[in-house]
Amino acid sequence: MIPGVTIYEILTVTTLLFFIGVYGFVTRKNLISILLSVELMLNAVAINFVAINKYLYPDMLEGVYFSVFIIAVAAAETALAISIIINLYRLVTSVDVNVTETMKH
Amino acid sequence: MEQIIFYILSLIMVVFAIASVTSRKILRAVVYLLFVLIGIAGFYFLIDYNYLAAIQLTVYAGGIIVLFIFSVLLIHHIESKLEVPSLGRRLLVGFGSLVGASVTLFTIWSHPFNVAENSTKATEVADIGRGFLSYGEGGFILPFEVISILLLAAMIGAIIVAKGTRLTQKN
Amino acid sequence: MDILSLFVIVPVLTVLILVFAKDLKQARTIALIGGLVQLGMAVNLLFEYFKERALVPTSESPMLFVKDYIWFENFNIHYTIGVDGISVAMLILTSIVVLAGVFISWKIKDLPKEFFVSLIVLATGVYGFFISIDLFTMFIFYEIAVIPMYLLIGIWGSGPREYSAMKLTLMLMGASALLLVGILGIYFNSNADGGALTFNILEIAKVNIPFEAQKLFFPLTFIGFAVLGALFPFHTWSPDGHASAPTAVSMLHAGVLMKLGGYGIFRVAMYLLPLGAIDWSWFFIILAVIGVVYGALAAIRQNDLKYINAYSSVSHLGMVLVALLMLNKTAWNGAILQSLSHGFMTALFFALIGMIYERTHTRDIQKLGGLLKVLPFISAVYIIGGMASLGLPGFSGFVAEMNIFVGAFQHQDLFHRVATIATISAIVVTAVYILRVVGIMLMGPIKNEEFNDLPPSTWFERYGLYLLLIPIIGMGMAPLWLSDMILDSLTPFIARF
Amino acid sequence: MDFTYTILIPLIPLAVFLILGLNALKIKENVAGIVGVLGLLASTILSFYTAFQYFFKVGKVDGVYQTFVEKTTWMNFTDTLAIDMGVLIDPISVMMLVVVSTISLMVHLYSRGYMHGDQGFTRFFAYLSLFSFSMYGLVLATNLFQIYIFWELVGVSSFLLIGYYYTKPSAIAASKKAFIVTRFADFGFLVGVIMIGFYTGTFDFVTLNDPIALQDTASPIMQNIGVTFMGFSVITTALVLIFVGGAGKSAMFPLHIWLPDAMEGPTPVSALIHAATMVVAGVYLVARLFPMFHFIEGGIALEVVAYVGGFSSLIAAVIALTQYDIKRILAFSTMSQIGYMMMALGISGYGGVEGLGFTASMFHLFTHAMFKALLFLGAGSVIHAVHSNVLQDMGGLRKYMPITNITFLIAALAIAGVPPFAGFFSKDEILAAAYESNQLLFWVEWIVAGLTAFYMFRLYFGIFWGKERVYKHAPHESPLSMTLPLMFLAVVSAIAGLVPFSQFVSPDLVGYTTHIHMDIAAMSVGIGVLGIAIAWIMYKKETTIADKITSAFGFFYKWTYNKFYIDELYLFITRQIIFKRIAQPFAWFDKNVVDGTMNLIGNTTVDISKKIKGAQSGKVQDYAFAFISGVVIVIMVFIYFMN
Repeated sequence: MIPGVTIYEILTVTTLLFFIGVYGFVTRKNLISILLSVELMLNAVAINFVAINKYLYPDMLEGVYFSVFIIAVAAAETALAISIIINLYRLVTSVDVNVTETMKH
Repeated sequence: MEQIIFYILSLIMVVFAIASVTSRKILRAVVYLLFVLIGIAGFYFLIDYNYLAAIQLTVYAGGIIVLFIFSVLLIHHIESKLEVPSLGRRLLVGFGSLVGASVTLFTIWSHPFNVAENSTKATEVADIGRGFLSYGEGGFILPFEVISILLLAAMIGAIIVAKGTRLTQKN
Repeated sequence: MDILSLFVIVPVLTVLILVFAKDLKQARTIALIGGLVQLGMAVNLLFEYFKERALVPTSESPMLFVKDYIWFENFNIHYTIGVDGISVAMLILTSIVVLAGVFISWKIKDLPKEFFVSLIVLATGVYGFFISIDLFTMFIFYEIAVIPMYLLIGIWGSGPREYSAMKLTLMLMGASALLLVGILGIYFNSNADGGALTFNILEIAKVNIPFEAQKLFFPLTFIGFAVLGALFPFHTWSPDGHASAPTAVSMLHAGVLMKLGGYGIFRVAMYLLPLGAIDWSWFFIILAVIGVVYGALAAIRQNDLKYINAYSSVSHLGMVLVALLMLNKTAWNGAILQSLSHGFMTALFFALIGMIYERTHTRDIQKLGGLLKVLPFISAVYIIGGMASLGLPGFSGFVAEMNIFVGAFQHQDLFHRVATIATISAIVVTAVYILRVVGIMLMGPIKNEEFNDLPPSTWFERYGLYLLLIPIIGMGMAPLWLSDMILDSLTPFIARF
Repeated sequence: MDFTYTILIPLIPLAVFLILGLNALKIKENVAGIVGVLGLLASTILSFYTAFQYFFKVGKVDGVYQTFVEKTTWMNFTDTLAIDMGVLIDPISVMMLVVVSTISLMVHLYSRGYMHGDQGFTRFFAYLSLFSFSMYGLVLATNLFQIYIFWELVGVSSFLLIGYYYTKPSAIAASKKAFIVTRFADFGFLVGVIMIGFYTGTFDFVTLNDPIALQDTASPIMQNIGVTFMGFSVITTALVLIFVGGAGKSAMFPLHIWLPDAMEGPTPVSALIHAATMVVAGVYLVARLFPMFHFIEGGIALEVVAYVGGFSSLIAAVIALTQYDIKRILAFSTMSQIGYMMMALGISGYGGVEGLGFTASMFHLFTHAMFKALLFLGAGSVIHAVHSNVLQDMGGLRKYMPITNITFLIAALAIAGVPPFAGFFSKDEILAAAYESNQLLFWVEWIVAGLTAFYMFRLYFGIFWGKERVYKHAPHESPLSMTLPLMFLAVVSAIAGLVPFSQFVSPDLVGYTTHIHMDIAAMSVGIGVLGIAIAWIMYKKETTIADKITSAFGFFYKWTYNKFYIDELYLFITRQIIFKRIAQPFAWFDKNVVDGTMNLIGNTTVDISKKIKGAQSGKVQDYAFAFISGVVIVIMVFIYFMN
């Protein structure tokens, strides 16, 4: 619990972060940038877990556990995503989502 | 004191987040994201979860960002600029995000949170470790193990995918 | 093994063996043997039916050879099969047309194995449909019959085949959606008198489904089947579909598949929802009579042989629908005879059109002429078919149409009278378009020098034609046994009205 | 007496038809001819044997001719209504058997010569056999439906024979016209038959024609006599409709247009079908149902028959005056003579001498069949020699074709009503009957008799006398196979009038004696001779009188020459109205409106799906945005509306 800071303020910050992530996710065309935005969103959510755990249920640690899981999953996901991106780049020499649409066919 | 630090951190996070999603150079975007992630780690420190802050720093700031930078370096010329989406799209999505944010904020602010006052219980790393490894009631041993397998699988998968064609061709 | 299930098993076995066929020769031989076995079974069934019927009168058991296997217990879905005189007649029709179709496709060029497989899968669906007593099983067989059509037209067709195949499939699928709603409606009302929900037609026939439900579900079921029976204005798939389809498929489609419509209407919509039928008959009579006159008139102005035949089918099948809606035994008898007769005739026509097209590479009657001189056999059969189609005595069409007219005339009110007279007037128009084709295409001078040395008909083509001609003439010459068999089977139906 | 064997009379030609028809391409000409002739000979012998048995041995019991019926059920409509097939033996059916057999046999014999060397010889004989089969079946029919069945079969054999020269466009058109016009008439017939079946509960002739039941309103067949349609009893309506069918086949105005065109067929066919047998089927049909026509509502339907017959005979005779195609002249003459028969039936009463009209009609049918067949066969012989149908190409042929000349003259005298030839007796009876019951019709027919004599002799003089033309090949007499039937028929035409017909054929089956009505005979012979005399003056030598008269009557001549433009009227109705204004729009409507609607539904679906497909871009970002927007919207809904 941070003295002088209410949960509202924390959640406001995380909400802003989350929607900045959304904005980036939708507007960006580059796959790596999209992945960056996803990371932003994931972190915003992780903070939420932690903050709510601390402010509402300080005696428990579930929020922390989930944050750890999120971080772990994010790490795995990023590693895999980047390997895919690199492989894709080899194939089509581009990481633009519009170009990679050819995969649909 | 903590209040001021929080505000500074918040400001840094939001500003660099915006910079990260709008920057036209990918490497800068990654660096801006690094700042955001460090800000989050600071936030964890503030909130007195030191362990989490440490993980945040090592895994995110240390691992993931490095991965990003490597891949960016592999794929892009450092000076190459990202394509900017059309103004209409940016406005539309920006407006949408703004509406979404305001709706969420409105919901948050109008919700009476039942804040538990006066809890001073310090969090120890040992507690977290015990929680992860407990197989009693409320224990997280199963998800913990699943995550470890997931990480392993992701690792192998990443190697295979990245090595790609040659491995699969042999089969 | 019961003799009815064989009608599903034999085609399935044929398909399984066909999968191993290597080339056209093997494929067609297997298909031919399969077709012959089916024809044999159908004829055998006829005799068995007569034998069994002599012991068990219709009043005791409307269906014979009934077998019942539980299929999906939770919804009380059974695989229930059985036949009465109507289904026996339909089975014979199917087996003959399938065999004739195999003969006509004797020299199919592309993908022969796949072609015969699709053809026989279609036949399986039709056989299954005619023997089912369970609504759900019936519906499944219906779908089995309709789906291969898309492939058959889409792959082996000619002209704008994809458009036609798509149109046909979409319209029939749309219809089966309506039909499914209708069938489910019947199902969920089948416990109206207490008891369990059931799909069994014979069980449902004992239940008094409330009038409101009948009124609601009759049109759904009726239209669902009538689209297949080319009810105006849902007939438009038929000219395009037939024009694009390969010969054997047109034969099977017009000859057999379209009969599913009339049969389904009779067996499901009218038998299970009699009050709905009475309530709605005026409306559908109007549509059907329009179809009769309109199909005939539209046929006058067509130049493509297949279009002429397709519109003529609209007209003839319109008569089936009119007759069904007249709600008396004579007209129903006529409707069923007309279904059979039209099945044979239209299959014959499509076979002939296929042969003519194969030789001259055109179906435009304005470009053809004097074929009687160069293709005497085919032309003579065409004339005979034409005479049968315009209801000449001595052929099946006459027998059927007379029953329809006499039956339709039993109603004394002005509405039915006008409908009847309009329907009868179609025979004049039919004569006009048949003679137009005969006059332009078969008679007259030869319009194209190349036609002088067209190859004559081959033995398998002749077998196919004979196979179809025999029942047409047989029915026309000695209709008594057939019409009595059908009349007898109609008693449970008339008891519902 | 068992007349079951008469079933063989139609079945033998059917067998011949099957044999020849199935092997039309294999059987040689002379074999086909012999098989055909022998088959028909067998039928003819059986017919004559039947006639002998019936009229002289077993037919008459207590002075009344009995009706013998042998039948079997062919198809059941309802529990009470069924179609039977069988044979019905009574005076008129036996009389018709004789007529059909005689003419058909003669035509078969004649055709062997006439069609010699034709490519489709076997086919021709197959068709002839088919026709004989159908005609016998029609004659022997036991009920209305059976007669309808064979009616149609006769129609189709007529169609096949008219279109025999199937590469000739005019023959195709004529065959189509004949079939469709008679089919249209049969539509009326069929409705009439169904009405009779529905309202009386039977199709059976014996039941329907029972005079006692017809006069008793309580009898089952009269149960619906009270049901009316447009002021008439439904049964009267039905009878009129049946007469429409008969009028179609017998070429009564206004359904006569097919008959002149039907002359496109080979001449023996014209003689057999379009002169002697099939075209009188309408007369036979009315005669078959005569008791019904007579008793139902006092014979209103019969009056229709009388006036239609009378008018047809007049109009046909007038048209025949101006035609040049010799077969068409004979065709119009046929129409005119059938009009006579119809008229005679129409004015006839029922019992005893009252039934003179009926007897006369049947008598005229009999004699007319003989001399008209002779005329056609003679015309065929001429055409065979000259290779033309047109009167202008002929003249002076008497020197080249003596037998044809004499036989033709006998037939012409017979049709003109000159005693003692057959036509005189039958025509005299008709006129006498008309005189008794309807003066107007009598005078009409009297004038027609004069016109007939005139145009027949215009034809005769035109062919055999008049100016001699230049022929490419010198005309020669036809071979014996053709002249033999001519001579036989000439003999019959000369003496057939002496048969005491009223003894055998009368509506009430009793029989009575007639005598020649001297006053009427004098009048009819007078006008006949006058007609012949005028023709003699105008056409025996080449004169210009005809041309002068023609120009004097300019407008009227043009109308009659063009057959009063009735063909053009029909053409206008079918081409312009039915084809162009009805069928064409229907086809258009189907292609564009009905199909268009269906396509519109399809295309709209496709368009919508394309638009939706645009949204379904495969871009995860767009999905995510949509998803998040959706979530936001759902939350908003929850916030603002759920609370």
